[in-house]
Amino acid sequence: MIESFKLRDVEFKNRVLVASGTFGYGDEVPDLVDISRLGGIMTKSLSMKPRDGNPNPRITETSSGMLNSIGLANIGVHKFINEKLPALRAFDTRIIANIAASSVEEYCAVLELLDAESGVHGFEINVSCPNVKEGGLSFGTDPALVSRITRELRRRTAKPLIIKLTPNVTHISEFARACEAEGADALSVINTVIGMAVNIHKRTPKIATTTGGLSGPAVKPIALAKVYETVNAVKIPVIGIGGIVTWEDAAEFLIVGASMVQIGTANFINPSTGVTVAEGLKDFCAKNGLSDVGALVRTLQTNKTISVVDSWL
Amino acid sequence: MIESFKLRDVEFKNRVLVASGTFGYGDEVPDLVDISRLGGIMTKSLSMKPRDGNPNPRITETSSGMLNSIGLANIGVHKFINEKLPALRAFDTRIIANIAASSVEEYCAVLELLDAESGVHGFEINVSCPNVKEGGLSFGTDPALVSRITRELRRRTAKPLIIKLTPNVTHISEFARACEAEGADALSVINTVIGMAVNIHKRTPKIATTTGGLSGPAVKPIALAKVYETVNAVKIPVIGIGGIVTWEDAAEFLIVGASMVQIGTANFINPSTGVTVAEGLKDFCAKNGLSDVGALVRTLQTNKTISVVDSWL
Amino acid sequence: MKQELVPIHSFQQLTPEILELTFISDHLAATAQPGQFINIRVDNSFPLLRRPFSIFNIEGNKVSIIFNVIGTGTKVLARKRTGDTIDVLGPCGNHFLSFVDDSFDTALFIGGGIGVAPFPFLTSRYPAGKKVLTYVGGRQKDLIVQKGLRDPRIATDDGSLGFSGTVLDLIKRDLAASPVSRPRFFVCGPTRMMKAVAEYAKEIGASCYASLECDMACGIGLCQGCNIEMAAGDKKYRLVCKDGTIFETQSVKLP
Amino acid sequence: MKQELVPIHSFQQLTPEILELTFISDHLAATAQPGQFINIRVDNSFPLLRRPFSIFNIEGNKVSIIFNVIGTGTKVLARKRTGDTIDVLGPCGNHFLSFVDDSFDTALFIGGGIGVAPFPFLTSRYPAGKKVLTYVGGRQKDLIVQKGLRDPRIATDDGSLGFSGTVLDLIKRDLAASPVSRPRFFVCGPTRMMKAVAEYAKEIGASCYASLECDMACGIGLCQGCNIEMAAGDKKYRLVCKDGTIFETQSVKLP
Ligand SMILES: Cc1cc2nc3c(=O)[nH]c(=O)nc-3n(C[C@H](O)[C@H](O)[C@H](O)COP(=O)(O)OP(=O)(O)OC[C@H]3O[C@@H](n4cnc5c(N)ncnc54)[C@H](O)[C@@H]3O)c2cc1C
Ligand SMILES: Cc1cc2nc3c(=O)[nH]c(=O)nc-3n(C[C@H](O)[C@H](O)[C@H](O)COP(=O)(O)OP(=O)(O)OC[C@H]3O[C@@H](n4cnc5c(N)ncnc54)[C@H](O)[C@@H]3O)c2cc1C
Ligand SMILES: Cc1cc2nc3c(=O)[nH]c(=O)nc-3n(C[C@H](O)[C@H](O)[C@H](O)COP(=O)(O)O)c2cc1C
Ligand SMILES: Cc1cc2nc3c(=O)[nH]c(=O)nc-3n(C[C@H](O)[C@H](O)[C@H](O)COP(=O)(O)O)c2cc1C
Ligand code: FES
Ligand code: FES
Repeated sequence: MIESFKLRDVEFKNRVLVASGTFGYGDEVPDLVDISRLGGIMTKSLSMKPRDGNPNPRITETSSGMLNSIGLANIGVHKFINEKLPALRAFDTRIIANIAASSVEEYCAVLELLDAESGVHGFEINVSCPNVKEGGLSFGTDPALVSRITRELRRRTAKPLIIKLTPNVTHISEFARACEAEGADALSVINTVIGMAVNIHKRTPKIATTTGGLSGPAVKPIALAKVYETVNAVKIPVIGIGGIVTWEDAAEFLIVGASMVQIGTANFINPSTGVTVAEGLKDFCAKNGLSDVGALVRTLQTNKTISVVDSWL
Repeated sequence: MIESFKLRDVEFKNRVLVASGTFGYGDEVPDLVDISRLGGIMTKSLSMKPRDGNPNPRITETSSGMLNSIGLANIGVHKFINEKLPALRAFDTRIIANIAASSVEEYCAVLELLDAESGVHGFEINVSCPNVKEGGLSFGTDPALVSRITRELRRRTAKPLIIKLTPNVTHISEFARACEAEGADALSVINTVIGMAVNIHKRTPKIATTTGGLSGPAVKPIALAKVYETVNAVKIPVIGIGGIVTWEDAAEFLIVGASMVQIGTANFINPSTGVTVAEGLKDFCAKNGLSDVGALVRTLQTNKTISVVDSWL
Repeated sequence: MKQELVPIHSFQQLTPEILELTFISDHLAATAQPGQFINIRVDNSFPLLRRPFSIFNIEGNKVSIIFNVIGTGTKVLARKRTGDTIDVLGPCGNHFLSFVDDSFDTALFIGGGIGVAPFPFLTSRYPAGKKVLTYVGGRQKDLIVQKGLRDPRIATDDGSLGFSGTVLDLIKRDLAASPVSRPRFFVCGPTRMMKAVAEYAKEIGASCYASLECDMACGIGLCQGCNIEMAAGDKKYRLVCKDGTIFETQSVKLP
Repeated sequence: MKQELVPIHSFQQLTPEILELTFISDHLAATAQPGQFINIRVDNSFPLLRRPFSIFNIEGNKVSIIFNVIGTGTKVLARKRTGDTIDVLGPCGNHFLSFVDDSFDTALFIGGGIGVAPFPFLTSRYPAGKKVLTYVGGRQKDLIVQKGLRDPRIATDDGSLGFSGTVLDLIKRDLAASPVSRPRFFVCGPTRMMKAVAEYAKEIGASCYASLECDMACGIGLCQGCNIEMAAGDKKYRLVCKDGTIFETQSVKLP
């Protein structure tokens, strides 16, 4: 059974990765998870300087989901390189550094520092960050900025460059095409969906920042629709993320057209979800006479006789 | 206890309505629900001609939600006026006609027909419909079109005109402002969120139209965030919709700033949800020493010390 | 139609796979007809939607359904205990007796797997004078329910009980051996089986009524989610939950 | 730390409000320390996140927790049966014994309501030589658990059991009547109560360690969701699940 997938010259041993911000830097859970059975680890988003993150409360549970506003708390790229990377190099999996920043320059500077390091196999760029120079609006909702970030980063690395798109836009395909045009190697779809919850007794938001990011099974249908829109817009591989808990969930994403998947929130429930999802996909393919998990990718059969105009919701 | 709310000169006896497409034309459930205890009924979306709707399967359950692509199946405005409205006139509640159309002209024509009828107390305009002249893209994702629809309809009616916004846009506030500027009396927030689900054994979408509209508790956090964005952008009342099952859910929307709420998917589970939610809100206010349910509206206390820039997700 | 919280009276394991759940409802006992279904909220918050179940039988004010545990809803249901209450909405849908008239002589009740569910209740209410042949098919014997049926003839795919083969093969064999006069087929089961039976009925010039299944959000005509395409007529679609679940098979396009 | 499916051994109703659930785990029996918690997935799909529970006691390989039914998770848990398995991850967090040293003489164990949970286990493992006073407070007597505690002194807000008033009022009275030498407070309960105890400890120059509670998504340091603000030092926040749950109360800003 072939499970692997290649981006540029980097081979992932299987198509199941763990999502940024849901697995620490990869060094928190070794005794609970056999990391060598994961396709790869997307690190917690790294910024140039350490970030304390947002005040508490930072998380709250919702129906089949959770809201978070961690505020990209992280130790900063220097400490990551010095204190975390040496241990990560020993892991038999791919380490993709996820980068968050508040200016295009910061994205570039963080990437340059990491690009020089062995053991960093590629980059995932979190564009769902406030653009400090422009009053805090998210980079990820402006196609021109996402274009520019991709262009600048592409010039600076020959390693796989993955742009992680936000679902909080009207047409994600527009952003996907912009990234493809500027040389991105792949797209991660989706980051969290903006959401909110209220404590009616205190009449306060349930998380300190009022709104936060919704993740978990509740968003899986949204994520699948965004992946579907994206794979129909670009030729570069798409990494599906959003609400994956079981291998069946992952199979949905592959069938829709994702080349790989990431496990986020489910790691909080079962840190070894990635391993069981990879196993499940392998078994499913074996049972269906497929010799490569990749044979599932983009095998969705849609009803071509239903036109857009007919398909009013 | 004051429960009522007024839009123009139309008084709703309480702040809990039932959402379009989830309560038929209002005449399906009288023996299960005491309709006189509802603030109002938003009818199934009406178009000029009858619509068969989409092929089956039209619905599927998801984690704490459901996807639908009914295709706005409806009997058409003429049959509604002739066959449904006479019975509805006898109901002791407000009937708001929800209108869907595939051109600005159709919106206007349907509204004109209904505006002449007694027993139609106001309009809710479903702009999440494909614009047939423009290749099927949704009206609701183009601010200029939403503006134009509002302007044209406003000229044609003195009854309450409510525009129902889609959440599938980057900045719902932009649409809210456009509607307010053109004289809309209120905004309904939200319609369903685009989503998708896959049958991995057949490798087909679980609903015939591939993508559909996600509703139910899964979308409540998204709806609350959209209502929050909207109430901070306009002065006209906002009607909160999305995932309301209990009175506590409804209270969240009021506290965030919605003036009324609508019950959608929950009607499928308990057709009398609207009645129990209205009762629950009343009791909650009584217990909290409030003499008007409206005293809950927009009482959210947010942490002003957290700026947008700090609140990175 | 009513929504009520009803107390569970008992559970009975009918086969290693299939459970009968009995609860108390005066309302259903007084109003329900064979072939109708009830819509159960198995739990307060999860899963979200109600689950429809055929009425298996009614004795006094004891109403029962049968099910096998196949997913989230039936799993929760199987974990209930005697004395717990469940939230039941019903009776829903049309019923078999409205299709029982003088235009036929012999009824064939044909149940496939869990699709046997409506037939015990139908058996108990069926006009005494009219002739009935009852057939039950299933993949294997653990999926065959006989309770409440009159002299059921059984077919299993693997031959573990009764005739070895499909229930339609068995019917064909029986009807070839001893033809019946003016038959009408009443069938409930997997779509493939219902389609095959419907085709055979058409071949031999018999009428056939099938109780259809599909995903339902409301079960009472509110959501328009349960449409079935009509074979002809002015209406393109009808609702399985309200216009059905029982349809004359030539009137619809079976999916 | 391990994730395991463990069989439920028994349920015991400790008060009309509070249930003790005992399960079998060799792993926890061998590794857990007083004050640590376990994170339970109460069911396969609903609610989504695990629920943290203090280890109430360990005897042999029998591990127990106590809880009252307040929401979705505890409701599901209360419906489990002996023999069912539950998915347990643990032990998590730091523990009380790491704060037991020569710098104090008398420990005051102070539990508020269900916050009494860690103290029986702590009682059973506490160094034999050291003096302990145990206090339990609650709104009313149905919320007072005494099992596994040594001579607990009890306060209820409504006076339905023991002293009438808050547990802190009782402590103040007792300490005024018979002062103890070099006390250290170990407290677990509602935030308001812990804050009051911490303030009092500060007043009388005693040290105070509180086991904090907050919403947790993972319980093992992965999500960064359970931050608590530090009163001073280079780190603005620490994680309740990993750096705690037990903190010296002057080191943190209690919420
Ligand atoms: C009118 C009507 C009457 C019904 N009567 C009965 C009855 O008497 N007894 C009974 O057991 N069931 C009956 N059903 C089906 C029942 O309502 C449930 O859909 C079914 O038991 C599954 O519910 P669940 O929540 O356990 O499974 P889900 O969690 O909803 O589904 C789990 C998996 O099972 C599969 N599945 C779901 N529903 C079906 C189905 N109907 N057939 C085959 N596979 C399915 C799906 O592929 C899904 O992946 C009836 C359905 C209808 C519409
Ligand atoms: C480290 C740690 C140890 C814990 N130990 C125990 C223990 O030993 N025994 C025990 O019973 N609980 C303990 N808890 C709390 C427990 O984990 C659950 O959060 C709590 O029982 C509610 O779960 P639920 O799903 O039933 O309620 P939910 O459905 O999550 O909540 C229902 C409602 O209850 C309220 N609520 C939720 N959690 C709390 C809370 N912690 N305090 C007060 N109100 C709340 C909320 O307002 C919510 O609206 C501990 C928590 C932590 C963090
Ligand atoms: C607590 C939490 C923290 C997260 N932190 C980050 C982050 O630092 N960088 C990032 O790109 N995405 C972050 N994400 C988003 C996830 O990587 C993922 O895109 C999202 O949660 C959807 O997947 P899921 O539904 O499987 O969780 C975070 C998500 C959660 C729940
Ligand atoms: C089955 C179904 C049909 C719907 N039909 C319509 C419709 O015809 N017109 C409309 O404006 N909204 C329609 N909606 C959207 C609802 O009115 C509501 O905005 C949405 O479902 C979110 O609310 P909820 O989560 O409470 O269901 C429909 C929703 C569902 C689930
Ligand atoms: S299931 Fe809702 S209309 Fe039939
Ligand atoms: S609960 Fe996840 S880090 Fe503490």
